[in-house]
This record gives sequence, structure tokens and C-alpha cells, in this order.
Amino acid sequence: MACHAESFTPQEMLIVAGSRQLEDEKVVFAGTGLPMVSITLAQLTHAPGIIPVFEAGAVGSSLIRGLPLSVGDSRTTCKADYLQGLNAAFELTQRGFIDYGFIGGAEIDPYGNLNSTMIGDFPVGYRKPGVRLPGSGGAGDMACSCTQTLIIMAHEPRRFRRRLSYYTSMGYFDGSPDARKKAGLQGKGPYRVITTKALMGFDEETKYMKILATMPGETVESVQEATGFELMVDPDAYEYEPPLKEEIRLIHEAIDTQGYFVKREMKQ
Amino acid sequence: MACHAESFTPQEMLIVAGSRQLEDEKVVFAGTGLPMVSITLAQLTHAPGIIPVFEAGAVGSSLIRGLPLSVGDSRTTCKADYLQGLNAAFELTQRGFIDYGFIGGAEIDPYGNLNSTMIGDFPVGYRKPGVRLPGSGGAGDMACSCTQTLIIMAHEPRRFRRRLSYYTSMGYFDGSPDARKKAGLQGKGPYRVITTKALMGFDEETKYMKILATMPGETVESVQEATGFELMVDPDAYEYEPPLKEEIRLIHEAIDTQGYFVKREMKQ
Amino acid sequence: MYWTGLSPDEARESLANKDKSKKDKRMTLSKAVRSFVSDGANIGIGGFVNSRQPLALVHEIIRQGRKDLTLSFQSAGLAPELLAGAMALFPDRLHIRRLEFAYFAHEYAGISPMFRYLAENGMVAVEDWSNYNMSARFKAGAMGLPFLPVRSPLGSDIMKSNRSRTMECPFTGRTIGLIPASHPNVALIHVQEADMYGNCRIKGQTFTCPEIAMASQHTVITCEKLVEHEVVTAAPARTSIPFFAVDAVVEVPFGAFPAMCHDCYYFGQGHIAMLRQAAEEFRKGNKAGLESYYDKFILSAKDFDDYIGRIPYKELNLARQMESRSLELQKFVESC
Amino acid sequence: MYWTGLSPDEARESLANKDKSKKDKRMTLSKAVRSFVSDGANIGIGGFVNSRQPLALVHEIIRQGRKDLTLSFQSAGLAPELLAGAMALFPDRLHIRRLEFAYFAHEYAGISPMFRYLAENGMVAVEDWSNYNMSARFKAGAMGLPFLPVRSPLGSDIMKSNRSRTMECPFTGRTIGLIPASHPNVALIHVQEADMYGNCRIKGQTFTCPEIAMASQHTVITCEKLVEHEVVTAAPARTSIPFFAVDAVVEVPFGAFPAMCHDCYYFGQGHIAMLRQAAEEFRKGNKAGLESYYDKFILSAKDFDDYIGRIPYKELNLARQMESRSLELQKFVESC
Repeated sequence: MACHAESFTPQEMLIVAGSRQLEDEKVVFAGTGLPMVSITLAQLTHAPGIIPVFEAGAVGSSLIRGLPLSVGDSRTTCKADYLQGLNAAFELTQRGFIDYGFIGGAEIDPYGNLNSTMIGDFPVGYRKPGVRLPGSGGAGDMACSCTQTLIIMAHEPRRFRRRLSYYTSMGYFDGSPDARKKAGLQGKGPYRVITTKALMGFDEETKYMKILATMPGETVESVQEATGFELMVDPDAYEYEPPLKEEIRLIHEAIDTQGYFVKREMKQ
Repeated sequence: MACHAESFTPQEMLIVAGSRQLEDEKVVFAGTGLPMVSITLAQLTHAPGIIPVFEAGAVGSSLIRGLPLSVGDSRTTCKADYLQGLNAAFELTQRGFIDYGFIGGAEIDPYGNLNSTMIGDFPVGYRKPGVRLPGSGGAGDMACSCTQTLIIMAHEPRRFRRRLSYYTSMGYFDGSPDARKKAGLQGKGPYRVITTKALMGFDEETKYMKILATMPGETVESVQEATGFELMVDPDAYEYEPPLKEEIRLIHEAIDTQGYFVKREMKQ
Repeated sequence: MYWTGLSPDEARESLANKDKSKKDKRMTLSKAVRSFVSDGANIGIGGFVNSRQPLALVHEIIRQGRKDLTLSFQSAGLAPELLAGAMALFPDRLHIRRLEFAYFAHEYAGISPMFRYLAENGMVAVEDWSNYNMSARFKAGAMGLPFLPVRSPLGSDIMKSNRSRTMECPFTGRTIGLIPASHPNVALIHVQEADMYGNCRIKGQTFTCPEIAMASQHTVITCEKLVEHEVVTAAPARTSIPFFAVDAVVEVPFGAFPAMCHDCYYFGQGHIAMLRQAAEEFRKGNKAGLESYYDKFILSAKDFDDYIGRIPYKELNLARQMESRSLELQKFVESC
Repeated sequence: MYWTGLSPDEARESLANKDKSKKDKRMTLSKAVRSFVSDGANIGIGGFVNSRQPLALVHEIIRQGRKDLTLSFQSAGLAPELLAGAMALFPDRLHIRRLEFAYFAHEYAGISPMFRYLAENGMVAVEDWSNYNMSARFKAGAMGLPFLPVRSPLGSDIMKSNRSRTMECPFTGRTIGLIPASHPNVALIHVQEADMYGNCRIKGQTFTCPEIAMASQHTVITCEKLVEHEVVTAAPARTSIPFFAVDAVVEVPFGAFPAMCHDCYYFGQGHIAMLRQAAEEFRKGNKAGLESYYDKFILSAKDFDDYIGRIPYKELNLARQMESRSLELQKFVESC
């Protein structure tokens, strides 16, 4: 019988949901931060056969040496099958070896497009943006070329916007039929958006974002309220299963023992 | 005082001349067979600092483990600085790391273009050639992308032809100004043609083949007679210095001890 | 534009839908060829000239018989020559439709008579490329790109013999060549070491083996020896081909003989000379020698071990000794 | 089309005319920077985020002062951040004109405040690319090609922010991206081991260091330790950068600190936090902390050893221990 945690933070729920979305024995390209935590949690629970790929060059690693603080960290090379550099990792992706890309972003729109470049008015304000973000890194490439992508991010109205300042990592463009294929892309696009408030997918026809489940304590209304655009709601939307005690324990005692990415305070 | 060999074969003279054309401390892309013998001879005599590159992937090797029978032979990897594969070797070439490419061919024309593909009528007879040769291998690439090329071959009328059946390795095309550059090539083209009968270069303006020296026992007339087109003759053409005893000794006792590429019978 | 093997979109689709998990891929030679080498296949041949030629797989293909094959390689000798000889002798058993290649001969051991025989009789379609072209075509395939730009051999008849294009570079305004990716249906690769999942450790030059494996729809690996998976993960930078690019792993000692295999054995020079002589005589009209070669060493052999068992021990031993002794100094220094 | 650094034809010409012989390239940090890093240079920065950042070279550039720089990298933190901070504090000493990059921040340690400061004040021209784009741009340069085709990030604003193009693939008819080669004037690369000729042995991931070195007009290598040439030739397949792509070799232990260096030391986390904090305060208007950082650790230091000498021993030792202990099992298995 599943033993659920009595209290957990939205971030812990986010990580657990990220982990549960990962299928066993799939190749997963890991973005930095929370995706690495979720992948490790999945490896320690239901998906020991996951094959992680890190953009700095490691394939098939076990993160048992400690949570990497960077996708270029030596810890990502532990027990790897294959170890090269950035070009090799992205070429694997372009070729089709990656089942899932696991990425984040600062802003997202209804079609799963992400911004991690700038807040401001592009292209006019490109040379002097209101807020300059770190830039695409590899996320823009993963979004294009992984077979599918999982997006993980905090759910706040300022992050969920109808129109992005800048389109860094492409989802379904404007939702028009075959938009990705016409642009020259190979991957199928975003599969799930996992947030602190909901699990979302995309309508098959319109490619518009849709609530599949609400996180414990949230409702369709509370999720909609935290979203800068109107969401579709799946007719079978359900309440997401809360974290297990064991999942929370693993996060803090086996994965991010130093609290680099996962905060420890209890909010709920 | 130089001690010349009393007798030597045209092939031995060819190898020695090939060796002497190699400058010390240059990077030389080695074709299979005689170029490997000449490069090793140069390394053992005046040019210990030559850096050989083999198309199967080895850079900077010392061929002290025995003469390789193939440019993909493990012997080409001995004491190498760098060891990868074919793409890496040709990318080095394309980038500009190779000073000299050292190649052969079955047929040559007055502008240093080479055929190693077929004898017959191209394109009509391409699908059923009179004689099918092994094909370009890497020679076509070396001819295009090494900074300069050295060509080494037996001097026979059937090999020196005004018009080739097939243009495999490009020299100066039709000799027209900037023909190589217009075609998109980066290397400067053929520098010398070393044969069993002569050392030849190319006229600076017309890019037409020109006798620079005749091999011992040959004359401008005898060279011309063995050539299927008219040659230019350098006003300062001279008789080439015969092999030294030591050069002949090294060829047979230190390099091709089994006689794979260099025959031993004395013809002169 | 026509594609032999898979088109870039087909190759992508096939890989995206494939199970890429880490599973035991060991199987028999016979099953590997039965499962992954079909009639009509475009076969990517690993190795370089007569180094690491996938001869155990070639023997098995000849034994099983295949039709309508396309052979893709940069420079090769024994592997395509044995297939060409099988076609010349037994056209109902083995048929090669097409060659995409840069060089087909034996280097020090001379030309390939059976290639000359097929080509000069117009029995096979040929498409000439340069070594770099073929290597870059596999590389484009491995990179998931439909083409790569190349600077050679621009202006040659090679570019007129094949499907390459030229264009004006949009950045420099100069002429540049474009060569289409090659995605064979199956890659045949012989390596020194592999683990049960297919991670390959190639010693010496890699040639274009990693690119061919990663470009192809399926990859069959023969290896001199299977190694524990832990050997691979202890030094992952030495993995040349990752497991998820491999479909079958077969342990076949001497699997490239009489070709050479870096660190394992040198050329079986006597055997190569014998085979080449028989082929040259076939080309001149005398078929008996070549027929008896195929019968003795391939068709009547149960499997590749059986063939190796028919090679005189002193030939195998000489090839081993020539290779290991010449590598001794290097290995001693490396072990320090 | 404009080129920063060298155009492909200029890069080819420069390399063709260069002495590529095997000569002793050891020199001091000061001489290496004086000889190969000029005002106006496009600098290719090796490493990845805060791994193997060439910080000894960056400190020396700040000490010597340079103007009108272009920085090219895929993902980096400390190296460009220290240069950006120097520009913000001492505009007459150091000036960055332009950034060509994919990601500029510290991953676990957050954003780069000095990058935000320069970018949000419009003090520097930026050209955004993706990580694969920048890696492939260096790779195109290393391959001697004017461009490479890419499939990502097609359709994004990144492609509108930079000099990439799209075209219809002449083989498939589908849209494909083309990104121009990058040929920096100088590459700054930190590695674990190099010999006196410049052969580099990179441990762990190579990132894009080999490509940057081979694309650049000049390459300056700092290494944790010099190794004998015989170590290189005993295992040439482990050479990541060949000597003829290198112009200067400087032995600088801890040459990437407080960035991490695989197999040598982990992140100097306390030092990174201190620097980042000072930079964040500068961005909010309080300059004193950052000024004092530069004064204490860079400007008043005679050389990089002097700076390392000012780091508390226990910080250095902790970084060493964290890295070596976590690698112990792996190295034990590898040594068997």
C-alpha cells in the first residue's frame, strides 16, 4: 500500500511528478537542475533502465557519485557507456537517439514554446533588454530534435504568457498543422508540461495546452488563476497522486543531500 | 663527400627523388606504397622532423615498426601523436594542416590532373569501362585540399596523356587562371611530378608541365619520347643527382626489407 | 533525388521508433545475418581496405545467400571482393546490384580481380566517390543531417559520377560541394572488444566504423572478444560505438582473417595471395581455383570457426606474432 | 555576410602559411597572452559553464588589459563573467565589444550578474545561438568548412538573432538551417595534461575544446601538468588536440579554479558564491565588494600562482578531495 508523505512543498511535488512521467528504458536528455533530480529519482524507483544523456558529452551515466551541479560536471560521467563532447551529444539528438528531452524555461506559451533569452521587445529591444536571461543553452536544440520533450517549471502567471518576448525553444509554434515539420524539425514536440500546480498536455488537434491533472491542493480554477492565458481542461482531469514518503526521502537523503536544487522548508 | 650507388633501378631512383623533394618539418599526407617508402627514407636521412599523416587516421607516426602495407595498417600508428579515423584525417586536410600531399595515379595530363578510376570513355562507358581501376581512394581529396601535392609515378607514354579518360584527382584543370579557386578548391595544386625519368614542375603562368631535371641516364629527348604530350623544358634543366649508396641501403635494409613495394633486380 | 538504403527522414523515423534500451544483444552469426541482412539491403561495410574487414559476416551472407545488394564503403578489399566472387561464381546465390565506394582493391596486394570482372562486364552499377566523400556521407548520416558540405573533389569527374551537388556558399560566395547522407540498412563492423549491450572499444584507427554504425538502420558487430560491461564503464571515453547504435553482437575470434585486426593479428599474407591468384585466374577464364576456394573455405564450412580451423595453424600464429611483436614496445610503454 | 575573427578563406591561408613543426611551445602565461591575445581579438573560450574555464588566462588578460574583444563560447560562466566584471569596473583597461554565445550563467550558482549588467545597459553587442549551434560553428571551422547544416533551433527567434540562414535542402526538399563557421583569432583552453609540443590529453568530457582549438588561428593551452611526450605517443588515440593546432603551452596547476577540472578538483563553491555575491551587489549599485575582489585576487597578484596562494588552503584541499574521492571507485576499476 502506497504510503504518502504527510507534507511536501510544491517543488517536491514537481520533482516527483517529473520522475513519474519518465518511462523506464528510454533515452532521456537531461537539462540542468530539476530534470537531473527527477531523472535520478526515477532511476532509484520505477525506472532503473533510464539512459540519461548530458549535453556536455556523457551517455548512460549513473548519478551515484553525487548530484551533478552542472551538466558538464565530472559526476555526470560516472559509469557512463559513452563519453565525448557537446557536438556528439547534439548529433545523437539530431539523429534520433533521444526519446525524451527534459527541459525548463522562464516563460511558456499555450503551444509549449519557451523563452529563456530575454524579457522585453524583440527584435527592437534585443540590444538592451529589460531583463536579460542566460540564453538558450542546449534547450533550444533539445526542443527541436528530441523525439518528445518534457517541460518542467514553476507555475506562476508571469511565466505562463499568451505571447513570449522571445521564442527560444520551439514547441508547436502557433499550433497550425505540421508547423514543426514545415519549419524543418524532426522531433514531435512537447509531450507534457509538469508544474508546481498541474500536469498538462496538448490538445491533439489544436496543440493548445490542456490540464490533465491538478496537483494536490490545487483545482482547475486555482491553476487557471495562476496562468496568463486560458487553459483547456481534459474531460478526464484528475487529482495527481501526492508524493510517497519514500520519494521525498530519496530526494533529500540520496539525491540532493546538500539542497542545491531542492529547498527543504515545508510549505503545505 | 657523397658516395653514389654504382647501379640502381629506375624505381630506386624514383623513391630517392621522392624523398629528396620532401622538406624537413613539414606535414605530409602519405598515399599508399611508394610515398610511404620515400617519406620513411626522408625521415631517416635529411628530414627527421617530417610529420606524416595517414588517411586512416594516424598523425605524426614513426614507421620504425616496419613498413606499413596499407595506410590503414597498425604500423602507421606507431608512436603517433594523434590517432582517429578517416574523417578526422581529411578534415585536417580540408582545414589546411597538410603542407604536402604525396600521391600517385595511373594517368596524368599536362596540367597535373590524374586518373585512377577507369580507362575508357566517360561518361558513356562509365557503366562498362575498358579497364576498371581501383578508384580515387583519398587521392582525389588530397589533390584538392593539401596545400601542395607531390605526384610520384612510373614514366610511360600510356600514363602521360594529353586527355584523360577520367579526371579523378584535380591538378590545374585546363591551366586557365585561377581554375582551382573558381572550382572551390583551397590547395595550390601540384608542385612536382617525380617519375622514373624526370623531375617536373609546372610553368608558373600556363600551369603546363615542364622538365626541371632528367634522371641519370635520361635526356630531355628520351623523357619527351616516353611522354604522350609535348613537355616544356626549363632553361636551367639539369641532370638529377643519382642515389647515394646509403639511400639504396636504407630502402632495402631498413625500410622495405621484404620487397613489398620496391623490387630488387638491378636494371642499370 | 533517389536514396539507396534509407532516406534521412526514414532513417530518423526508424530510429525514433526503435527500442534503444540496454539489453543483451549477443546472438549467433547465423541469426544476426538472418535477422538484419535482407535481400535488397544497402550494406555499409566497416574497416579500411584490408584492415578489420567484417569477413565472418561476409562468409555467413554468402552461405545464406542474398540478392539485390548495394555495398557502401570508402576503401575496402576482401569483404566486397569475396561477395563479388560469390556473385561471379553463383549468381543465383548472391547478387550485388550496386557499389557506392571510393576504392576497391588490396593496396600492397594489388587490384581486386573480381571487382574488375564485374565492372568491366557491366554486371554491377557503380557510383564513384572519394574516401572523404564516403566517410563524410556516413558522418552526415550519423549526425542526422541530410548532407554535409565538402571541398573535395570539386571539379573532378567523381562529382559527375555521383549524386553530389555544388552550390554557391551563402556565406562566402565561393563554390562548395554537397554530398548526401548515407543511411545503409545494415552496417557490418568488426571490432576488437564489445560488451553484451553493444558498446564497442575499437583499438588503433577507428576508420569510419563509428559513423557507419550510427548512420545505419541496424548494426551487426563481430568482436574478437566480449568484455565485461564494467570494462566499458570504467573508461567510457574509449567507447567508439555506443550500445544504442548496435543491434547484434557476435564473438568471433579471427573474425576479419585474412584481413588484419589492430592489436590482434596482421595480414594473412599467404592466404590473401592465394585468394587473389585464384580470382585473377577466374578473370582470365579459369574458374576452377576460385570455385574450390569458395567450396573449401566458405560453402562447406559450418561456420566461421570451421573456416578458421581449416587455416594452417602456422599461418594464424604468424599473423598473431607479426602483430603482437610489432606492438610490444608500444604496449609496454602504455602499461607503465 | 560579415565575419568576426577570421573568414574561412583567411583562416585557411593563415594555417597553410604557418609553421606546423613539432617544437617546444612552453612559455610563461604572461608571454602567451602577450603573443597571442591582441586588442580586437575574437577569443574562443574553452570549457563548459564552470568546468575547465581558462581562468589563469583570463586573469592574465585582465592584468595586461585588452580592448575591443569578441568572446565566442557555447556555455560559460566564470571566464566571461570575470572579463565582464573587469569591463564594468575598469572600462579603460578591458573592453568587450561583442558576445557570440548560447548560455552565460553559472547553472547551480545562478545567473551571471555582470552579464546582466552589460546586456541590460546595452554595453555589449550580443548574438544568441544555441549550444549545438556554437559547438557546430567551431566544428565547421575545425573541419575547414564555411558552414554546417543544422536542424535546430529552426523557427526560433535565435535564428533571427544571428547570421544563420535557412534553405531548402537540395536532396530532401525540406527546410534546413546553415550556420557559419567560427574561426576565433585565439582559443583559450585549459586541459589536464599536455606535452611540450602541445598534444593535449583531456580527461572526462571534451566539451568543444578540440573543435575550438582546431578552428582558431592560434591556441593557447594551460594544463594542470606537463607530461612527457612518450606518454602521448604511447596512447595516441587519447590525444584530444594535436600539437600542430597549438601555439603555446603553459603549466598552471589549479588553472581553472574556482571552476572545476575533471579528475583534478571540484567547484570552489565558497569562492564562486563570494564572487557571485560581489557581482550581484555591483549590479544593484554597490561597487566596493567587486572592486576589492579584483584588487585582491587579480590586479595585485603577480601571476596566477600568486592568486592560488591567496585562496585558503582548506578551500583548495576541499575541492581536490571532493573530486578525487568521488572518482576513486571509477579510477580503481580502470586501473585493474
